[in-house]
Amino acid sequence: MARVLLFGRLADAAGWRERIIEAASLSALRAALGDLVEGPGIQAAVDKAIVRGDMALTAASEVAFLPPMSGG
Amino acid sequence: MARVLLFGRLADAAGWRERIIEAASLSALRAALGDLVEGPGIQAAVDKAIVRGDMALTAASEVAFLPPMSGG
Amino acid sequence: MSVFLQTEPFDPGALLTAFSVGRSETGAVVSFTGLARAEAGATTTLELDAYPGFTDAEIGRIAQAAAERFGLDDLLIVHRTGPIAPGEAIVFVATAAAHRRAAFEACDHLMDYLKSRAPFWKKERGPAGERWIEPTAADLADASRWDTKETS
Amino acid sequence: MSVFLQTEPFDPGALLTAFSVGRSETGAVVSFTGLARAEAGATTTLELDAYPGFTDAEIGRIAQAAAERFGLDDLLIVHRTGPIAPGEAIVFVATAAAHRRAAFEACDHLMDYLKSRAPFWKKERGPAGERWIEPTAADLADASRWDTKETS
Repeated sequence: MARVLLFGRLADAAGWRERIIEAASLSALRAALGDLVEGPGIQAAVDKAIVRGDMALTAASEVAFLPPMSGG
Repeated sequence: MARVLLFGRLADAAGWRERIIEAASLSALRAALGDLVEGPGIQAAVDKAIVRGDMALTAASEVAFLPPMSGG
Repeated sequence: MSVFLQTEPFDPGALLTAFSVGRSETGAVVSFTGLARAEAGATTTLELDAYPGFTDAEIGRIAQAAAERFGLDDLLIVHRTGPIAPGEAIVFVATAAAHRRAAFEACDHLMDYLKSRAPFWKKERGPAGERWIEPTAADLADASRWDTKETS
Repeated sequence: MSVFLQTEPFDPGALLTAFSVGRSETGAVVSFTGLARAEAGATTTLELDAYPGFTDAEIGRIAQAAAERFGLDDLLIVHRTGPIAPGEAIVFVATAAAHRRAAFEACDHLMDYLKSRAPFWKKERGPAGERWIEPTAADLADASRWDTKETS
């Protein structure tokens, strides 16, 4: 289980910005979210650190999906 | 004859900034001023335009001797 | 060294004045101000999304690295989030160094980073609807200029 | 496009505010502020000599060429002459362009020009006496970076 945050166009595509989702790992969470969080340049951050592989999640985990960034 | 202006270290070296000097040409004026206006990077401007060769001067001419420039 | 994210508009000149005063050994202050463009009426609002606690930490990390790499006396980054009207400032970066080359390069580098790699998401709203802006090929190429130098 | 020579001190931030307001198509404003350094007490005053009517015309000519070369929306150059105390601004250059690369390059280029080729003569006064400053080898090399590009 994890608190899931979406940013930028991902939040628009999903229709939500924040939601609690049941998932024991980052890969399970990705599978649950499907196409929404797939695509070039989309990164995941767990507890505010970018994670490239898989990782176990707890109820306290905060998972953010970040589309390609564009500041300034 | 010309109105002669000195800038930067040239004015300090001469002890004056502006003087009327009798000279029919830029080369004659250079000869009259001697070492003061010789040296690497010293340029002459006649009527506010840089002159590299020789040039006739009139009573209305303004001749400036410019040591190497250093703005900003 | 300071990094601020804020939703309120700011005056770049007031920031530059505060940043420049009382420096007796800084020879060079470079500032960059990014303004929202109207795009001849095509854009009526820009909206910047950020991830609080992540975005500011990432920018702080890059700012610290830039301060060391370029030997800066000081730097300031102020970045708007939320809705921004055309003509308003989006980002302000100021760098202070003994000499101008370091101040210019650090400011240029920080802007390249902020434009393409900082955790912001930018949406343009206009009469034709809204669209998310992603870094251009030029932005990515600009940012990558600094990568090869990082090991030298 | 404006070029000012003045003996009075100025506030770089006030200049930046005035330069930045009311721009709806300018995406990028870069400013450079050159401050007089105290050099740990070695310098108490800087004195800048200029040739009125020549110095301003030369700077104006270079500014016009830079505006065209870099496709600027606008630029401003303010340069002090006469005595300048440590911590005071000597020169302020601001450039405005649609995109940041042009604004950065134009500002950098103008400063390289002003540091090594503009008709100013600079004297440092301190406890050890006074000396005229001439461009360093680094200043001359910086300025020459732009020469080869001028024909491209």
